[in-house]
Amino acid sequence: MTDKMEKLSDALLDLAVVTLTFPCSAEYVSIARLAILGIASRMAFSYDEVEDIRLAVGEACTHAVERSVVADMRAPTNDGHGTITIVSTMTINELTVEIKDDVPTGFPPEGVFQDPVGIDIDRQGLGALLMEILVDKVDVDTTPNGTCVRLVKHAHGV
Amino acid sequence: MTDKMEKLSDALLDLAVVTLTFPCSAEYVSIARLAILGIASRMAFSYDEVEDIRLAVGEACTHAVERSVVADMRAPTNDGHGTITIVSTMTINELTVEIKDDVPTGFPPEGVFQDPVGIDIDRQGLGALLMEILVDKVDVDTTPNGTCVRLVKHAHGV
Amino acid sequence: MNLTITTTVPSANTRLIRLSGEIDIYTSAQLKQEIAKVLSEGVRFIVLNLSSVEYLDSTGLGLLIGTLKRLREHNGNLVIVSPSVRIVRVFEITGLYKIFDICATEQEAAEKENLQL
Amino acid sequence: MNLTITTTVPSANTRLIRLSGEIDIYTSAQLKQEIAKVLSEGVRFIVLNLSSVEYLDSTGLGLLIGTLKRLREHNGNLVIVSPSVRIVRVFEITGLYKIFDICATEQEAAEKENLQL
Ligand SMILES: Nc1ncnc2c1ncn2[C@@H]1O[C@H](COP(=O)(O)OP(=O)(O)O)[C@@H](O)[C@H]1O
Ligand SMILES: Nc1ncnc2c1ncn2[C@@H]1O[C@H](COP(=O)(O)OP(=O)(O)O)[C@@H](O)[C@H]1O
Repeated sequence: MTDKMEKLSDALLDLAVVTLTFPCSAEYVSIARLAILGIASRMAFSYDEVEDIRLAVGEACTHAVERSVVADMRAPTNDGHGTITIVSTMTINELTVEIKDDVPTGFPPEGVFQDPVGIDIDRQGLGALLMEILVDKVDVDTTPNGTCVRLVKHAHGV
Repeated sequence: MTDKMEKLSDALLDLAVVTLTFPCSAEYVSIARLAILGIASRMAFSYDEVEDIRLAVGEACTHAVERSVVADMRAPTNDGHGTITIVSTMTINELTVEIKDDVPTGFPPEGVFQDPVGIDIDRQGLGALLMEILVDKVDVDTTPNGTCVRLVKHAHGV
Repeated sequence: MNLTITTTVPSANTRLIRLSGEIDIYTSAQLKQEIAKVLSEGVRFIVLNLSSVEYLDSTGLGLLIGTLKRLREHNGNLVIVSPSVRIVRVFEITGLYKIFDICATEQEAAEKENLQL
Repeated sequence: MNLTITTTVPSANTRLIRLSGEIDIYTSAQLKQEIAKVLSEGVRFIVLNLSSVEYLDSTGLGLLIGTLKRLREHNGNLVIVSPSVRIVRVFEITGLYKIFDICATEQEAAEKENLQL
């Protein structure tokens, strides 16, 4: 969908859109979680569903931050000032959350998180698993300049 | 400051900027409060200071929503789809929060909130008073196309 | 976070209203409606328990001030019960603690105004 | 919301670690450091009290799984104590409740592993 069409359909359907932009860095992920908690709380989700959405969005942000760390290590010319943009679109019975980053792709994480103490395991697999379980639909769109994770959760009423 | 200069100085000072955009409507103000809670919690503010910032930002948003209601009543051609954008800039010892709306100005609220039961008082005065007390600096910048309230709070460490 | 309002009727001219949640521009519409209903029933005393209220902004304060005025005009009163430390701070910094009667418990409010709760 | 870590030393091979707050990508660095320190001291049993932990994500789970593996390799164990309903849900939906020992109280964990806490 083009930007223009998107704007048009927003106006027609009276979609509520909330956008949050913050640095792609570990200390800001909690801000995103609080904002998404506020958004999901405004919809017909149960307490458990709200917490599921919070965790799923947290995982998507965490994934972006980890990829950013890897990209910075592999390509030190990268300025390390990436941002994450979260676009939440609310309808009466559905929440769509897009977590977009500008982390250059193509830097596999292998080896970067190697831990001399041996207490690090494959977190990215766990995070992806959690997202799949926690929301109804997960789409990942990768371009050379960044990744967009789209999470969809249906509200069945509380 | 031009946009270009702003970007430059951000990069130089390594400012952390968090931006939140949402519909200028009463039901979204709580989302903004949660996000700002997350932002202020990441800084060297005491519990009371964090709550002060939350209330001050809430008041600024409330003011924007009330002006939007007035503008819609006075100028029904107004499409009623305004947005509020909150830009939070964190430095090591200062939080600046700009609450910008696109509500057309020049519609005084007199009369609109007249209440047959007589239990409504001058809330806007109270809200402005609260902001003045709660943060260190309040600037209000009014243009025909909207208002920007800038709140500054110094962090003295916790 | 929403606002839950529980009103009990201890006597014809008294209402005990217990609030829980956040009082802001969104939820205060609901509270205003409830207070308007109570006032229309000729009530003179409202005991307002704020112990479970976590957030109170100028829309909520405005409503409380207006209600207090209306009740005092009829020789009644609005008594605030058990606000959290945070809400007490809001009453203090605005100077509004001087115009409101604030009690620690519903019992204390009842004794103060000579009410049966 | 941060993470507070309180470690006590009931015996040479045992640590009781009480956590409070959120375990996420930001705070888990701190937890990882503490666990690495404890492991380097030759500890075989860790009792991890999660009763005041409100949030646990994949970085936290990854850390717990890795710690469990390390301890079991040395015939030790990591016992989770008193997770909230929400955290229990995270262990359940990931299937991880099958590999962790989860106890309701520190007392129960002590009895299970025959430890002095
Ligand atoms: N989502 C999961 N559900 C259940 N068990 C898991 C999950 N993720 C990891 N584990 C378990 O945790 C252990 C450690 O994970 P990992 O380090 O990825 O395994 P490995 O050492 O085989 O590479 C694995 O043996 C696996 O059984
Ligand atoms: N910020 C404040 N601090 C103390 N008292 C206030 C404040 N705002 C309003 N009041 C009190 O509440 C009452 C009702 O306010 P308002 O409706 O604005 O007054 P009026 O009826 O005189 O227009 C006023 O009499 C005033 O004393």
